[in-house]
Amino acid sequence: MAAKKKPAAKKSPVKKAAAPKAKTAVAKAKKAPARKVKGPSDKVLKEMHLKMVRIRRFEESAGKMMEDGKIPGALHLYVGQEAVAAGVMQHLSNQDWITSTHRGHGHLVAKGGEFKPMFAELFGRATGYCKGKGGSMHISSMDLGMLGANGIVGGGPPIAMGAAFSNKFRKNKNVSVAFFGDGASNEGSVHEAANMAALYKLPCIFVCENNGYGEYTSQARHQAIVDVADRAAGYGMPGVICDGMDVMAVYEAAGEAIERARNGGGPTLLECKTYRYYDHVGVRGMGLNYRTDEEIEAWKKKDAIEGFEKRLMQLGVMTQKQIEAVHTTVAKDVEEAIEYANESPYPGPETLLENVYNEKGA
Amino acid sequence: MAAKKKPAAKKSPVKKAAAPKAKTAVAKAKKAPARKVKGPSDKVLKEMHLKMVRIRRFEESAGKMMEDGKIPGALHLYVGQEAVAAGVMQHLSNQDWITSTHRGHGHLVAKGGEFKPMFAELFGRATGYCKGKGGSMHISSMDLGMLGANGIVGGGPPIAMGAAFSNKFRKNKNVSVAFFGDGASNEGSVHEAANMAALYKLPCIFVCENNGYGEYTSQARHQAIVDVADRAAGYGMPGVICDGMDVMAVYEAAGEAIERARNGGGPTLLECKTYRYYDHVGVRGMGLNYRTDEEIEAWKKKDAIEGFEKRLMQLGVMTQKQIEAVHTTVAKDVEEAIEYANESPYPGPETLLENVYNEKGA
Amino acid sequence: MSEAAKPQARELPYVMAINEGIREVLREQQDAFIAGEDVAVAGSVYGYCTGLLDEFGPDRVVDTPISEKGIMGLGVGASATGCRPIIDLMFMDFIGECMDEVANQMAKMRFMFGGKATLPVTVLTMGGAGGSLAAQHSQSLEAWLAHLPGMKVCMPSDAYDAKGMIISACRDDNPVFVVLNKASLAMTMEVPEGPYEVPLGEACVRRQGTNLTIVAFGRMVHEAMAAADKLKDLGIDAEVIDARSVQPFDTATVVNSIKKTHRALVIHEAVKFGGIGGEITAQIQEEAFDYLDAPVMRVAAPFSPVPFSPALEQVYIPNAESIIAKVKETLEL
Amino acid sequence: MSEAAKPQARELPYVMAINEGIREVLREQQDAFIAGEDVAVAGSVYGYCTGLLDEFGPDRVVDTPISEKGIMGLGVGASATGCRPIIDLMFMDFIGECMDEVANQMAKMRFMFGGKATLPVTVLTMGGAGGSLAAQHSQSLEAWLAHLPGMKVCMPSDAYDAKGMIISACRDDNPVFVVLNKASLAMTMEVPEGPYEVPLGEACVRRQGTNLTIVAFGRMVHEAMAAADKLKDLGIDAEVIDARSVQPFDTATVVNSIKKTHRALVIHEAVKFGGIGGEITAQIQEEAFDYLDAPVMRVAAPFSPVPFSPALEQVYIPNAESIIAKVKETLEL
Ligand SMILES: Cc1ncc(C[n+]2csc(CCOP(=O)(O)OP(=O)(O)O)c2C)c(N)n1
Ligand SMILES: Cc1ncc(C[n+]2csc(CCOP(=O)(O)OP(=O)(O)O)c2C)c(N)n1
Ligand SMILES: [Mg+2]
Ligand SMILES: [Mg+2]
Repeated sequence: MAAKKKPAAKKSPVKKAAAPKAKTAVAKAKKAPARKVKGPSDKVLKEMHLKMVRIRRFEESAGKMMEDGKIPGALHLYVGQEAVAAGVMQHLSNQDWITSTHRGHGHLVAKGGEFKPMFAELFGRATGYCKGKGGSMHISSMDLGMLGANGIVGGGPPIAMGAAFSNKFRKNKNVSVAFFGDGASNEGSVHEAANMAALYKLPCIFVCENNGYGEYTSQARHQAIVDVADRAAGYGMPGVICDGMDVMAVYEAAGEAIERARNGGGPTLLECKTYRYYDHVGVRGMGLNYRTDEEIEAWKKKDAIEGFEKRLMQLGVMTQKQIEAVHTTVAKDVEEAIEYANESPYPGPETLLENVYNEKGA
Repeated sequence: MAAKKKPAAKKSPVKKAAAPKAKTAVAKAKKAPARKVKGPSDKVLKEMHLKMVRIRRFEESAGKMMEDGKIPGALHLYVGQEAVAAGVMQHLSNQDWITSTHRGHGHLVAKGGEFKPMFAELFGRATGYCKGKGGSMHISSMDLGMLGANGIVGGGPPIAMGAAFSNKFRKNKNVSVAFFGDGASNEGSVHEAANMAALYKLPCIFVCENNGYGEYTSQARHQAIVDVADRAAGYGMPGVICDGMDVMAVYEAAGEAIERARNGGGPTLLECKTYRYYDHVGVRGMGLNYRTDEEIEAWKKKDAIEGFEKRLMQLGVMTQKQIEAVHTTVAKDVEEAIEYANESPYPGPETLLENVYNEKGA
Repeated sequence: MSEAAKPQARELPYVMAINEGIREVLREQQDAFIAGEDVAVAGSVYGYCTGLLDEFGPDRVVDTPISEKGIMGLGVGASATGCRPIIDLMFMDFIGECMDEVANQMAKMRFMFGGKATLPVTVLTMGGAGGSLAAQHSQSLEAWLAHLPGMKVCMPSDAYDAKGMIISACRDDNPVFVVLNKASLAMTMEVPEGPYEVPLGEACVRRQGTNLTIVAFGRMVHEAMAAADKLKDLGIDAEVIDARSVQPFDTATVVNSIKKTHRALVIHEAVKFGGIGGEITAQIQEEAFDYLDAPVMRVAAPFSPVPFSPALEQVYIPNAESIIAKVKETLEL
Repeated sequence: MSEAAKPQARELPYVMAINEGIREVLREQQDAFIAGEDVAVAGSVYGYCTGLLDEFGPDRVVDTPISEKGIMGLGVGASATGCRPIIDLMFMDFIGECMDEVANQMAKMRFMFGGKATLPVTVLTMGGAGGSLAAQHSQSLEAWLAHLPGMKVCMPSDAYDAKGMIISACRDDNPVFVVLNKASLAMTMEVPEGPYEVPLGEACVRRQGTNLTIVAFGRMVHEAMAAADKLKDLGIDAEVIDARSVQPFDTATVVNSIKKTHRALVIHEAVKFGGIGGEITAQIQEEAFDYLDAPVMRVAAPFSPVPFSPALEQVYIPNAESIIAKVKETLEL
């Protein structure tokens, strides 16, 4: 089911797809069967599926590696939210920029990130995307147009806005996408970036992944609104809501916003209602006091990958076997990458003072 | 003419009075004649008139004193916006808190500020409200519930929100009011304060004095919206617009918002469309390149004091003579205060390191 | 209660000493509350607010949105109007999000108002590296705060001081930052029950010595103590001073020590350049120049952001070994 | 172009030298633009952007909303993606509004990304007291910035350096803060036409002397020079060094001078405690301890916010007299 959205004129009320609300997920989980009307090509569908499976496998394995003591520091897993990254990134090339969050692996995988330098980075090795200096919270790839995960909640949007300014300045057709959470929407940085993007009509898409929580604080306890997209009108940009568990809904909503941005139509605030399966940080999921196990189970029933795979089969795009083959290949990729990371050297102490400044040869 | 306003439910579109927009001031300047339906008492009307005259006289004289070299530093005059301070402050007691802006004299005068310590402060004398340490941009009176002018644009709202938290915490019926400009509305601090006030249902009123400019940048060049009140829905609070040149409109709109706040109904964003007559800083008004002299003249036709005085006479509340007497008295007060300030001593160098910390006797 | 009259003590980790400090304050001060991200339902991400919500309820233990400017503004506004807020800033690194509220409002309001406002607000925050939390979750930025007239800044090195300094900070009528250290959370020691104060602005001689004075604060005190132990084996008898507060800084205690030892080493976790060690060094040589047999040396982090990889972080953070190496240099061994 | 090969020079005030610096950069770098509050239509509140909008148009001279976090984020994002932004932060005091973007993003991005991002962004900002602009519009906060690995910080003291350092900063491939001084805006001197560089990280000996070394930067250089002139009458021959950059800091030039003069005085406008003077002092005594005949002394602002009243501000800001007084103390006269 595709999202309803609206390239709204200023102040037009936000329009919503029949997206499940975090708190009423069970009630609204019933969905119409998938149709394929002037929708994405089979190729696109397969690519999005692959992206989602790659994210899921990467994250599940990263979680294990953390438990095995292979990954130090804080690990924020993206599991549950795969449809958002996959659906948005499907529209982007390496020339388009994104800024990510502390929960950034999924975005990088969807943007084309390779497992080897990703695991190597998480393991703190010299072969990582950031030579081991950044880790999970700063993983990035300039070559892929990925301006970094960010340890600062709300850190990304002003940077994405700046990248969009850059694109407009150079008069190219590239866009930038700022991913941020429901919790982050309360940071002043997001407000300032959104206002500036709307003022300058920048090719910048603000994708709010509303997973219902900022750490251990539910949305109802961090803001007095239900839809973050309601804030769009206050900036003079369209606000769109879509089902963030449905990659096709995300694909369609993001496609429209990105298309508009590429054609000089300015920014959009796209809110994707989604959910994270594991704890805020680390792998523990169930049995915690800030959300119920029932809520988790209810969301898992709408799992982005499972649901999509059923649909792909219904639509005749992929067979069960082909789907299994994807999982097998991805699992092998993950295994190889972990081995690679494991065998990679740690950065030598002499590298510590490198890359602080950009001087000749530094 | 009283403002139309709406203690809006969440997401209800903002309702507007027939307030003049900055850019269409001339076209919309025609107003219905004043009526007095269950309106404010004569006493209230007279008090508001007195407040406005006091502000105007204070500011005009401060401008002169600055030109005479008596007032050092930056002076941001409130002339033109008197109706906002008078209409809002009419509802407040010394137990209610306000935070002000860089353009803060008007707020302090309306809150009960006395001319002598005000001029003394502006002159940098030891007898000033802040012992000469604060000056125009930090003038304040804790006794009057005035938490200071603020040199930081957007500095006030988080503090007002904190004061409102304090009131709610102590379970009293006092409110706090944050004054801020259209330019300030783009600061992240305002966003964060508004969200928190709505979340906690704090007795906090956000009064946006939209005078169409942040320094030399018109509203159209600093945000892609026309009404700052449009942002209220994004916080889950009512947004109200009123004619900031009409003290009765402000009085009514502010009264409703303040009443709601006192009774546990939470915050309101009240936008007052207004105008400043002089330059952003200092006294120069006309002949500058960022706005036209015609625009200024058009707004002056709707002058808050002149218009109100006509109305007071129409309504039989005051005679021409009584009005003139007010002006005369206020002018005398100003003169005396200037003399007082002029004769007041400068703070001695030994006071420099006092009041940095609150230690026994400091 | 004076520091001398210590009530019943038990072994307590630093994290629970923080908890007790906050708890004592909330018990004794009815105008006090604690507000911050995930302090209530989650009991803080470090766990030091565990049980507070149950004991004091949601009016006094307040979860906030992720809005550091708002949170710090809450502390300013509420403290100026009669409350005694404890504001929790989860990581010291996030201070960039609210530096205006800290520096331009909280620290200056009293002065700007000619002494007519009083802001009894305490900010708890967590600094320090060591857990591979990388460049934005590991910083030691006390130098920024100590440079701010109107602000007090203390950095308790152990559980006893953490509890006592939180209580002192909250009883103080000024804005006080209590900078905690995340790598110390599990360190245990005897901590008295009930309220007690550790005075702000007073250093503490942790170890008497005659050959040189090591000045440290926060977690570095333990590295300094470990270094001193090892130095003993080399025949070097180091005096270790825990500065405890960096603003105000107890220059007298440090200078008196150096008048005895004639040599000094200043240690901190922050990067050396522009760190508070420069200030301490400058003060030492201003006041004890004629007593110094060697330059005051500093051991601090090198001039780079905090690296993620444990391989790099390990060489980044000053430790007993790097202290010993510098001592040898100072003593020209 | 080397500093030696100076083209045609005319008398120019500091404010117009800034203007020329920006202008040269916008002329030579097509990827450069300037963005900030009121830089375009108003030509900046200081007037140093006068005429830029006319010459370069609204795409390259950009008025922004009052959104310092947004503006600084614009600088980060645009510089990382191929532009060379000049970001105007109207008053240095406002850095609290965007310290996260400055400290956690701009300064660290390159390092966190393992060297794969390059951020050629220059921030112009205005520091300093003297105009009764009070506590939130008068600060000197360079110590905060200099403590940030990844950031360069320069503080041109005169018109020649202002123009040259802006050009150097904009040609540099790192984030650079150019901290200007509002009390110097009207100071005139000969400034060459056309582009030239004043190298970052290099101090300049403004006056040769033998009795002591005065290290200053920004506007304090002029107070130091005035003091040196008067000291001459007292028979004291002071060498005056304009540090020009505080990050990186040219320790060598300072230390070499002190090896000759054996005495040093460090001056800055910021409050003394935690100011960069502590760092400079620490470095001097680390590297030239055996050459020092007296402690390195500092002249800086007292520990209070900047007061409004001219009567107080006057005693607050270091000047030639307070420098002379301290010199006499240092020389035990
Ligand atoms: C400025 C800042 N404040 C607080 C934090 C601590 N923190 C990390 S993630 C997080 C929650 C973010 O919530 P949200 O934006 O909804 O993203 P989600 O974790 O749900 O993906 C918080 C509070 C931080 N990293 N940065
Ligand atoms: C944080 C900050 N940014 C910029 C400024 C400079 N400044 C002072 S007043 C002003 C304009 C404010 O506009 P607005 O909020 O509309 O208030 P108005 O002046 O119109 O009353 C600006 C940009 C400041 N003082 N503080
Ligand atoms: Mg979330
Ligand atoms: Mg305005």
